[in-house]
Amino acid sequence: MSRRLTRRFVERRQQGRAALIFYLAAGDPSIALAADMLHAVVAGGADIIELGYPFCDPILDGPVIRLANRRALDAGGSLDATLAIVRRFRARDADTPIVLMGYANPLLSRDGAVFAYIADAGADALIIPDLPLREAAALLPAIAAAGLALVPLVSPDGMTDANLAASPGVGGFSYCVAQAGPTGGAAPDTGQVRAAVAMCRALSDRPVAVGFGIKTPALAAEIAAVADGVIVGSALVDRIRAMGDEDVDAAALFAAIADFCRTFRTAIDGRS
Amino acid sequence: MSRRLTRRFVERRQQGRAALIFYLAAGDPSIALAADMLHAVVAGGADIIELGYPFCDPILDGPVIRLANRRALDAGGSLDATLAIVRRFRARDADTPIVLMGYANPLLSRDGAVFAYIADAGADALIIPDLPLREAAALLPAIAAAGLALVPLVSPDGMTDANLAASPGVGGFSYCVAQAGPTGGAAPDTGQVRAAVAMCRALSDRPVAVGFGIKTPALAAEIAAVADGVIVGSALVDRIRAMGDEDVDAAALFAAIADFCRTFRTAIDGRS
Amino acid sequence: MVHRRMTNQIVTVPCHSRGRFAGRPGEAFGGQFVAPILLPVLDRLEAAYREARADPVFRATFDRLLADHVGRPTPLSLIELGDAGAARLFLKREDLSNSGGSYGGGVLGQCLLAQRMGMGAVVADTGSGDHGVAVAATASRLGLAATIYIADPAGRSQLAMVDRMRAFGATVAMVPGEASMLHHAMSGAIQHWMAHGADCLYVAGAPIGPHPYPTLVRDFQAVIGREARAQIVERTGAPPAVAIATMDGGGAAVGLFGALLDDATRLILVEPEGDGGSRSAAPLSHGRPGVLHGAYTLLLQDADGQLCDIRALAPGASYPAAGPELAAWARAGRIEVARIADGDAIASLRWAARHYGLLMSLESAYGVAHAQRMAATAATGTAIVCVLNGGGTKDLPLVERHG
Amino acid sequence: MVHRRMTNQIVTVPCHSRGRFAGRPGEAFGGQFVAPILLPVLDRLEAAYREARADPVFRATFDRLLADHVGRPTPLSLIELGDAGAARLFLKREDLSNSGGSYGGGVLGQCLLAQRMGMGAVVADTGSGDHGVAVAATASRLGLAATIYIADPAGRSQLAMVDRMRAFGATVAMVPGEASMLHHAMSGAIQHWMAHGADCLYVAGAPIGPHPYPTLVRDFQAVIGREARAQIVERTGAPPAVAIATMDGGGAAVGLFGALLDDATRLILVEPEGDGGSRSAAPLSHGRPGVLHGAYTLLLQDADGQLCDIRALAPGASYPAAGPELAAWARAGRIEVARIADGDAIASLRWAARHYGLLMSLESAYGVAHAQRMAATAATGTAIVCVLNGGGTKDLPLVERHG
Ligand SMILES: Cc1ncc(COP(=O)(O)O)c(C=O)c1O
Ligand SMILES: Cc1ncc(COP(=O)(O)O)c(C=O)c1O
Repeated sequence: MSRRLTRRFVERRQQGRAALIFYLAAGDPSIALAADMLHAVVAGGADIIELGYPFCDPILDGPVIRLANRRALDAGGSLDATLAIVRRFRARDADTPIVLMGYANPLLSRDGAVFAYIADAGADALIIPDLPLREAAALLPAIAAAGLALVPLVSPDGMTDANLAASPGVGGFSYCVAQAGPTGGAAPDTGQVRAAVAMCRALSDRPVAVGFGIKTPALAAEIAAVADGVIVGSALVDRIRAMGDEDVDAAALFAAIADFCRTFRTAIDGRS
Repeated sequence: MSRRLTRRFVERRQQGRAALIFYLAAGDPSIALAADMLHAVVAGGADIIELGYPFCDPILDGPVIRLANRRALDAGGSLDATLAIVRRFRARDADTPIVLMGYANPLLSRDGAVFAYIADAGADALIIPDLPLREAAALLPAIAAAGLALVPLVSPDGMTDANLAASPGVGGFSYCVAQAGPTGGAAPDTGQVRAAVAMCRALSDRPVAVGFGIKTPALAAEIAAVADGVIVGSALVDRIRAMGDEDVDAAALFAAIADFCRTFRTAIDGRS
Repeated sequence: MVHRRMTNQIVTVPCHSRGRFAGRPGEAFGGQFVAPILLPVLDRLEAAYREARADPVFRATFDRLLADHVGRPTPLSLIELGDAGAARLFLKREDLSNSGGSYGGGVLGQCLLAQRMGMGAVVADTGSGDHGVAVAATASRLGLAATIYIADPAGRSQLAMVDRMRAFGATVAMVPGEASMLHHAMSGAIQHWMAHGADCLYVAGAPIGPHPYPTLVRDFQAVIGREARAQIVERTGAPPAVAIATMDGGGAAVGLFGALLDDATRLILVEPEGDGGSRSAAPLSHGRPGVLHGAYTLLLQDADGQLCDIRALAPGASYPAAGPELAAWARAGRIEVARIADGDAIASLRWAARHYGLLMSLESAYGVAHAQRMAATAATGTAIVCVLNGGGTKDLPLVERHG
Repeated sequence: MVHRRMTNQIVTVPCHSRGRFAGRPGEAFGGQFVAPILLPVLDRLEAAYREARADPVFRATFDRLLADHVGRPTPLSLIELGDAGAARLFLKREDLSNSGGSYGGGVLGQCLLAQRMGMGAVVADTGSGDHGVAVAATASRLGLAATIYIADPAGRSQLAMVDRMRAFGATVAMVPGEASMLHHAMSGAIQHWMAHGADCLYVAGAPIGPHPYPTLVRDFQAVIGREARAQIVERTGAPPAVAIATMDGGGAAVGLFGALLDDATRLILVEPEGDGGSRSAAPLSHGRPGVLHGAYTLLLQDADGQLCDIRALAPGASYPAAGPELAAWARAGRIEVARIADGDAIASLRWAARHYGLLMSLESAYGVAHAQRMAATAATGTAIVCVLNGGGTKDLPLVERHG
């Protein structure tokens, strides 16, 4: 339900805090641990979770997230498995919005009930980087009918298909992509981010969250000062991968992940 | 002087013996030992010596004689060096005919006096496998004038340019090539050799010597029964090469070579 | 709620006006399923192409360089099939072009567009190496920088292809550790392009990718079919009865078929059936609709929408999708689809080498194997044309290994 | 009595009526300096050629297979030299023929003669591999067995050539241990031929060897010059002002020049000067008359008549002799002879790859380097044609090593 997502941004804005959003791949490193991993991220201060359903060819992603997709697939990940994780998470957390992120093909190779199925599992919105609005147009009614929202991506040099951005089914927030390359790249320039956020605000009234290349608490704090939300992907994914190399039990893993997320929360709250 | 060669065949015919002819490369393995090597071959029973002036691309020769040419060149061999060896040999042997064997280019790249120069050194005739009679025609007057003879080669399947075979400057003997491939090949079939010799006799009254592939005393004896001369090349050359691998003094070398030649002499005289 | 059905795609197939190719009723392949950052680039490209097509100078330059750079026209070789009652098999010799493959026209057209758009660079992916060599050669001729993505090459033949690209001044980027899978090289190239879209054009080697690529490639490659048609009309008095191409991406196929759509010619696209297992590279035969690299088309995929891990024997045929227009033609029944197993293709490659002194690429051999099969039963004199996508020197180690 | 003079050959040059080419007054190159066993074979070959030339069926078969096997006509590529006041440089693209070299016509003609003479086999030697591949391919097409002699190949590129010959069904005989020296491979092939003359024809890759080979090769290769002349007349309205070929045996040179002898075209044969030392492969510039492989011609030899040990950088240019007819043309002043150093040829190869996307063989690059030089000073628009003997993939490792 996209309303849960909208409500969360409103709450945070009222608190004067930026929303903290973490990306992770569903099933990395294990399907069994996945729901608890999400709880750990929330425990660490996440306001919103961007949950990736894995794809074999994640063309917008850099090496860190490419490999996480591979690990998730090897662990048995899929769109179905991802939605099962969401269901398990919802059993204990009815508040934290989940934005499903992934590539078009696993959705478009399903039948027309797929959006209802996703909403039914408890997800709130969709980020599909290879489904631009001009191609999504025909699907937006079904997305809207399911109570979901397709989050529009806004590139650094502007928005194409801006005419479609106000269509029903488009919403949640504006995803301000901080740089042109794939995810996990170099840190974006804060000045450029500021300009990009301003552009997003000019285009619509939706909250603006910034992602791509935000790998440290300090940078997250800088961005949080100008945006409504900050999205951290590769940094968390890389931390999850690194924990996999250590021989720790599940409890220690979740604690470490929560601690990691908390460094971002603390930094952001100190500034925003 | 080709008369020395003719005389030798006449003598042997009168004795009822076939002429024994050995080929070796001038300067293999050393220029300094070369004249004495020839004397050793004569001491072993050679009636005629076929002395090869070396060439870098002896196209009618198999691997054994190719390598001997290479060794002779590496030792400083050349047409000039070969003729110097002939001069030294002649100082102690005025009777044994020497047939110079080699390829056309070292001769044809000299000036017109080359044949007189060869005769003057004491050689008697020439075998030039890549100078067929049709090409030799223009040179025959100079060859004849120098007192030399160009020995005609007769292939297993007949003689081309037979019309030129009676020209002045062609003579010495008929070289009956026992098989089509390069020198040093498999033993020729005696029946075929018999037919080839008969053909040579039908073509001219010259003595007929048979070469190519005669590697054992037994085979030499069989051929000697039907021809006027037997030519042995690769077998002697290979023996010279083998001696080079042993650490013997010059006297022992010459003795061994003479012994080797004598096995052929003995076999032939036993039969012919 | 089980979502494992293989049929019944989302009924309202995404559909906007541009770059759509109609398949079965209600089916529209193609589109622009790309990251938003590429949309302005694609829109610029489309506009540039529309302008260029109307510009006689562009067309003259294209034609001149088809001759002076690509070395066109390529020859048409008649293969005598021995038997007097046999069909006549003509091979369109794309192997005898400047870069030795069937990519010349498409690459030249796209590079000229890059130049026209004021770009200084191009990027491409390559499976067999042929497309990479064509892009490197053409970029060199036009003064563009080229970057070529290739799966980390194993054999000496592929290294020779890399040597050639480098000789032309191209930068070669090896995509590590993923066997010979073309689509990984393609993903690498597209990522490069996304990061450099302002000055760098992606050059497609097949009529795949987002609109306008399938249209560009079809139009620029059509010279193959125009030449072949004219050559066969000259030699036999009529267009061919049958035209055959291998589905190795489809650049040669779309070029050959495009010029024959209005004739009564049977158009047959031959897919590598492989050994029946993971080697099958037959998206038209075994695929179902989905999105890959920007196009909605027929894909080899599992029930979850993951792409099948194709390990086709022919490195140029390991792409798990069909070009959207080819998919449309196949679904609409305008072209026939056939399949040939690896063993039959190799036998055909050897047959042509042994009996005709003609060494074709393994990719081509699937088409030729099918042509042989048809020729055996066709009526006397039936004219069959088959396009040879490239030469086979690069494939000899593969063929050897196959035993 | 010292016999070391380099001039003053035997004045009465051996001379019979057939296969002689007049050089300076009194000089006649060519002939049949072979073991007597080969004379009947050569006489049969000459007679067969005389008959074949008069036979319209033979001519039609030759023409048909030039198209359907060799892939002729080959294209003519104009290279824009940038500068508006520049000459026009046309390249005759022999690299874009079926076997990728300039040997197609000569090999086809000789193999057809072998077939006509009822022979079942052919034998040939190869330096760069191009001629061996052409013979193997053509023998395959005509159903002849082929044996190819090659110096034991070192690099991976030459191994690829061997792979190709074997794919065509040829037997490849490696001549051991003698570097890349073409003339050793040739000696091997001639020995093979001597042993099998009744059923096996030697196929010359250059207008060298005993009569009638130089004439056969010239006549069958003339298609190169006829095509080039017609293509240039079509594009410029006149025959070329200058025609250039590299002296790598001379098969392409004799083919190009043969069709231009009656024009006012300057004919320039470019010899590899090497690094000035043992690499010089310039028999026309530095040779004196002598006999090699059956022909009286210009040879690189020492005072004793031993052949110089040529280690030319280009494997196809390591033959120490000129074809007798080329020697005659040069001595008679009908063709000019130029020399290019290895470094300049490599620079030219790189220049063409980097700026024109054109990868030519190292052999060809000597000619192109000279053409570049002439183009720089020629009058505006001067049409220069240069023949490209083959593609350069095989040479990239060599070029790399040269640094
Ligand atoms: C597809 C995708 N990958 C990755 C990220 C995160 O970017 P980064 O990995 O640069 O932090 C996001 C952010 O949501 C995303 O949408
Ligand atoms: C040129 C040449 N080589 C070699 C030989 C001897 O033949 P083989 O080596 O087979 O004994 C002869 C005989 O004279 C010869 O003329």
